[in-house]
Amino acid sequence: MSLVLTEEQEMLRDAAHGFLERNAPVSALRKLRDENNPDGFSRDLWKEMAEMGWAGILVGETHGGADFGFVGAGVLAEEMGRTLTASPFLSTSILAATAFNKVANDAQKQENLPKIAGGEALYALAVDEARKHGPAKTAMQAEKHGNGFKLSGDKTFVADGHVADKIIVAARSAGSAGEQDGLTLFLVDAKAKGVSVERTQMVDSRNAARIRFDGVEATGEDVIGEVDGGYMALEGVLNAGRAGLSAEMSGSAQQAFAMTVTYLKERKQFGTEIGTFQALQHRAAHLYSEIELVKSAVLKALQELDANYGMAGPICSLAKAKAGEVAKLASQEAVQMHGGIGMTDEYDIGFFMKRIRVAQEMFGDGSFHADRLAQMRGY
Amino acid sequence: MSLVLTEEQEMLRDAAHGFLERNAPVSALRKLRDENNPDGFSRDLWKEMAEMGWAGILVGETHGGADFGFVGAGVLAEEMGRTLTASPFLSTSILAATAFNKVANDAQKQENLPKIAGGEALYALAVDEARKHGPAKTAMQAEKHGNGFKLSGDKTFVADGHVADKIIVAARSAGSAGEQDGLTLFLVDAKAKGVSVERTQMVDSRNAARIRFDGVEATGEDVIGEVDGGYMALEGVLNAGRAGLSAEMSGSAQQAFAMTVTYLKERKQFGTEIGTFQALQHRAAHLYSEIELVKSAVLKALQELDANYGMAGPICSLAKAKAGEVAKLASQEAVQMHGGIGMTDEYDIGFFMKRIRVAQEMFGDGSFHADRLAQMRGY
Amino acid sequence: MSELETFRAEARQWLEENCPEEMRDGAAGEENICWGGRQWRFQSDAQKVWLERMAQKGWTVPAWPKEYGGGGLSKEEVKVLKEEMRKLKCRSPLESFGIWMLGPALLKYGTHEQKLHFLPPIARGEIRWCQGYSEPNAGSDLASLQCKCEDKDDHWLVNGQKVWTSYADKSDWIFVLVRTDPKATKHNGISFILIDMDQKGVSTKPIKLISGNSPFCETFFDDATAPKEHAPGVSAIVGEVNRGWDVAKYLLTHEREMISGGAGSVGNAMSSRGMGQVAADEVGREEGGRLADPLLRAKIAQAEVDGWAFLLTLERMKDEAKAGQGVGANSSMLKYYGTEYNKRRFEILMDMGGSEELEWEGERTADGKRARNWLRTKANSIEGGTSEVQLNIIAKRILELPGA
Amino acid sequence: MSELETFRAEARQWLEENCPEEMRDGAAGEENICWGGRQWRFQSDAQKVWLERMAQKGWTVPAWPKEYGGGGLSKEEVKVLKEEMRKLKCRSPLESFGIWMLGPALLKYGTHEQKLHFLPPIARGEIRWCQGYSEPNAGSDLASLQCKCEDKDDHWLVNGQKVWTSYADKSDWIFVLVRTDPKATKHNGISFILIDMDQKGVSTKPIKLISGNSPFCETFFDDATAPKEHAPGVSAIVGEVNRGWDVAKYLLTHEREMISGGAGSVGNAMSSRGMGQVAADEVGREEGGRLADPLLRAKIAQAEVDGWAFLLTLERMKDEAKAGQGVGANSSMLKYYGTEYNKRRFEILMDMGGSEELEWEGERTADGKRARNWLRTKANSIEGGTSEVQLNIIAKRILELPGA
Repeated sequence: MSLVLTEEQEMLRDAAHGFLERNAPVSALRKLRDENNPDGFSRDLWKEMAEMGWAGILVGETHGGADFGFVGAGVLAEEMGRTLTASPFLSTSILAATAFNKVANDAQKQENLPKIAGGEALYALAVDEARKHGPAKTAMQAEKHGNGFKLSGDKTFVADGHVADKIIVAARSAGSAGEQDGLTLFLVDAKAKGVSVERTQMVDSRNAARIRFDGVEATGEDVIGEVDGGYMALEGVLNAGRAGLSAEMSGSAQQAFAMTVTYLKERKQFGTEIGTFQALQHRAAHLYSEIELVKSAVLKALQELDANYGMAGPICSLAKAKAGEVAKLASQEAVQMHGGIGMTDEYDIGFFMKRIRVAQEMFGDGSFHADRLAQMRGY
Repeated sequence: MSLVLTEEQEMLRDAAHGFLERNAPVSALRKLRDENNPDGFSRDLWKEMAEMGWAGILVGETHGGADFGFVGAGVLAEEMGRTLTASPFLSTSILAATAFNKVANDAQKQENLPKIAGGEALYALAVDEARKHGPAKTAMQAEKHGNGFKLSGDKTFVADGHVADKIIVAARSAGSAGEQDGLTLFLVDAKAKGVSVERTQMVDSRNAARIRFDGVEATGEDVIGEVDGGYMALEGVLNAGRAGLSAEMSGSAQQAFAMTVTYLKERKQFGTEIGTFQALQHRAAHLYSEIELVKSAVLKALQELDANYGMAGPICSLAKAKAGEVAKLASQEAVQMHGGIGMTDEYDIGFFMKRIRVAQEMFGDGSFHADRLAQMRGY
Repeated sequence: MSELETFRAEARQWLEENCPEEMRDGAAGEENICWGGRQWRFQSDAQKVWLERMAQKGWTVPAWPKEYGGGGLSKEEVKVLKEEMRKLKCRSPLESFGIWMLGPALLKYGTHEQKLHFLPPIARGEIRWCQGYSEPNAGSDLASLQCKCEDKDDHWLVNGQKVWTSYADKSDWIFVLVRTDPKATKHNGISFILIDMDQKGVSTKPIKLISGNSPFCETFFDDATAPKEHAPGVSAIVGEVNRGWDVAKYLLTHEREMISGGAGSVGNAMSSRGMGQVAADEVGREEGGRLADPLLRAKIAQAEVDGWAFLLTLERMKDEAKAGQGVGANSSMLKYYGTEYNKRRFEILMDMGGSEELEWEGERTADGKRARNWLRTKANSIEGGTSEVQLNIIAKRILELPGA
Repeated sequence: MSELETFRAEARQWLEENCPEEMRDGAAGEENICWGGRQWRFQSDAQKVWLERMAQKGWTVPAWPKEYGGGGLSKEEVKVLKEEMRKLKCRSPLESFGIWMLGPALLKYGTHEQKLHFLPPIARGEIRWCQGYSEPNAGSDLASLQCKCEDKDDHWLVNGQKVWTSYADKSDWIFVLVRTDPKATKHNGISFILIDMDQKGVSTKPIKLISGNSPFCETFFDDATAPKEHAPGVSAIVGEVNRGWDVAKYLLTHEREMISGGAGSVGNAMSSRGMGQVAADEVGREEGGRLADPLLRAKIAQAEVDGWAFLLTLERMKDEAKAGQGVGANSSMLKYYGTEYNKRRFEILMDMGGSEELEWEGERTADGKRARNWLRTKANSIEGGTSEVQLNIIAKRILELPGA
């Protein structure tokens, strides 16, 4: 497949670009933060996104979605990365949609996919239990209980967990922490008895949650996919999330870099634009090159998810590792090259540094994914 | 102890500097290479060095040495690093002298130290058996045989092994490869039955050897230190060698850098000295900083060997790791900043790149020593 | 030496007798500093008593001459005093920009009258000073500053803006770099002037950083004035008019040395419990004891090599200075390397902290303490001269590269 | 498509019938290349036959027009021909700087007479060309070249020196950048001239590199001459006199694209057996299968991330070019990143090789093959425009930074 966007995908990108610049620029995130908005995003905006087909970007047409595939979802994520738009897009439209598309049974699809496409329900994926990502480390118990299960354990870093109507949660129905076998995915109502949700306000002014499951009851119908065999299913969903986050970081890195290049052309010191200083030029040119590499890896990962979903693990790891490291570099260079003003809250560049830090941590940082690649490649 | 040279040490440095520039500049190494000198160094020069007290720099006065300690030895090594002087200094005057000083019994001291100081005999240390350093990996057998031992196995990367009169060799008298316990150090005559030496000409135009021991007989009197308990003794000797190599690399890095800075001031392109280009200025300034760090680490390691010989492991690893990485950077930047001319054999800079590559590999490269530090620091 | 040992014994006895118990907890956090000044509210009676007693003794500024409120101690005596204070865990009685910056500037460039007038109130913690250097359009290129200062016969009239004035909102007086000759070349029309902030023409506004609230302010001069003489014979200008750049340069070097010489944060990194052990606590270990995250482990090991070597370099350069060796401009190298290293260290601390340290509010992380510190380190390589400026200085002064 | 498929079938049949068995081993090493020229000695009859047959068909330069000795094939047909040759493992019949560099230059800037005169002997492998660009004092700043070329009415008189002239000692003719107007501004006094090396005034001397012998030479012009016309109507100058810089720039971009587009070495790095597996073979594994050297493993993993992403970028940029998108100056980015990456890759290969790959002579290492390759990579970021020049180009042409 050619590593360029199709005409359709380009149109989607251009439309998203214009819409987000008008309706969800960085100042919108700043406003949500400053007013301490309890949702952390604008529900009105989300409705508009749903109307434009974004909420259901991965949902098939039979379920009311736009069916644009992962490349389409990535195009949107990248544009949201440019404007640091806060929305439940990652958790609901990428993670949950992928889980239902790829793992769920027909009844679950029928029930949930239209709600996603319509922007009617919000979802969250609860995986991590410790500070560093690692699905196999899952310890949360899914104890057999009659025909069903009782779920007990604590989840952390659940993106949009504080607003989710339903939570897809990975729990251990067999085996012990550290093993891949024995995981099962459940769909749990956020209002179910025994579920307690604590909103955590993150560095990037986005929100996540710590969620406690205290003997929450689940039936067989709440299981997504196979009992005990959820690891690979979960990995697939996570790969989609990793590619989505990579696309978002690519957008954020590009935007932070563009702001920096503009600043280099405008800011004068020692009687000349600082962009004339060769040391800064070379650093900018190097960063440009790195960002080009990110764009390639991200596009390939998204295409691979569309074309060979089950085989996309390595390339998604590649994209996540590369995008995370380069986006960090882009935000660091941005602050340094802006000098003092880049350190002020009043200026936007800090928001990029913060969001990139969180996004690169979510679902595995650069070290995690480079290590994973090394394992996959047998060394 | 103050991290500066004493007046005595400074005088030694200045004297060595002048002597080596006159008598053993890089052109001398080039000549040895071009005439394919069978020794790979000048025996006349070595005699002169011995007369000046350099061969016995670590040997006590009672055995006819100069007794300048490790800082003094490092000062000489650093100066030899500047001029890339080929000599048996590392193998005989640092490694063997340290082994006899710190590990040997009185009879062995009496026998060997005066020969070292007088430049009358050459020694080599044979440790590694595989491409990467690792004393505990020693597999060479020292089989008990009557009252003595029979030594069998292959050693590689034995610096100056092709000219050594005697070889200090680490062999396994107990345990198995990978274990620290069970090593014993032997002093073997290079002409002993069963010893075969193959000269290996290295990248840096210096020499080493592969040595095969085929049932070589050794008596209890040939054992240096304790039977089966040679690991820590060996580590001490290696630490001295590591510090010496670090000092040498520090000198090489400083010289390569000095040549580069001179070139930056002279070479004109685009109508101006290339040293006016800020990108090169910043890279040079960064490299300057790194080299300053190397100098500190190296001096501290040498001082620590003098003051707390048994505790010097971590700081010697630090010095070796830092000096190796920075010296590599210095040689790389030197070639790149010299451009085409730096790639020619006619110009000297390539000799620095080659010697640094070999020196940083010997007795553990940057990865080996950083990993070792991490282990020592408990993570 | 015996004289010094006598001093040590006396100092120790005096400290034991005079330092209140509450001031002997060794607390050195930002929140425990006594800054003094007109707006100052003492945390406790003990803090007040401790300041008064030390000021009386001249030991808030032990190295300053006695006539200016100091202790008149020699370098060695100051060192001994500091050692004894450390042993008893005495808090510092007073810190301020007056002590760190203005004092040294006045001692070097001020007249006797200026010293007599300004130094004692600093030593007693009565007047708190802040520094007015940077401007929105004069950052790394400080000498391009535009804050206007006009000669109005009996007074100076000041108009303009300063940024990054630390604690300006809590200070009484400000020392400011102003342009007194707009026609002179860049470096030759600048003066160093002392201004009372208690006037209508001076206002301040705190700056919020990406890490949160900060001591930094913007300071606005809107027809602010300073009399030609603050008291008879006490000029408002330090040094000569239009020669303020000399004073500024002196203080910039002084500041760089303070920053590079302190480097406490690097020291902490390499203390007995290093990053690796902290990481092992936070991230866990593999069987065999290695850190559970192999690539993070590699990063830490490489950083520790550099951090240790840097610490040794601080030590070596101190020793060289003592031995009368070394290069002055090396303070630029230390500033550059130390701040860049500190940024790298905090990137690693954030890596090992993972999602736990990404929470911005709430008790669990003490409102995102590590994250805020991480973000704050990003300013290290900007404030006090950017890394780029330090590299320029190394290229020019040490390597003597052309056109640098 | 059907027409193209017909061509494919015909080409395949022709190749099967005409390519000698010995030329079907896919050998592509330096030592198997057929360079042609007056001094050329064919390795075998098969090599000679294969060149003659392909030249006859115009397929040594399949894209060139038939009247100039080419095959007159379309882009698509050339691609098909290459594919079929690859399938049959046919060796390339002929390589040369005439094909790579002078041909494209003449096709773009030459007159019909020049093309008719010079191109067919290149296509037939009769004349071997080399390139005279760099001079000792004109490296990155190529346009500052000084090789003097004077107008002597019926001929040109050339004096000066060139360096890095690959295979000059084995070539028959040389295309040279010379200064025809010393008074004009730097870029405006340069001409692109064709010189027969078979004369007293031209001599060559091979350059030994840090990696050992090399194809590079120094080439000296000592009252060398070229007639105004090599044959009636065939000017010795390509393009206009004093406008040679246009030709040079065109060829430099062409060269950069060849270097960045090829990047075969990066491709090898990311092939199925990557650095990690090679390292595991050489260094060994821990229990559990991980590489026995944890910090080396981290280095490799990080490099593989970059290497893979770079490969994908090569792919993307090719696809963008096909789609009519993309930025021309990106060839500078690819040249910069690819050569820097290749250097890094060889540093790692040397790391994993350890002492075994540090032997310079002897059979064991094939005379230090890996070490020599490692040293040779250091030139990658110098030849064809240094990394610094590529970064300048990115800053100027893509980022449009001022004064770049």
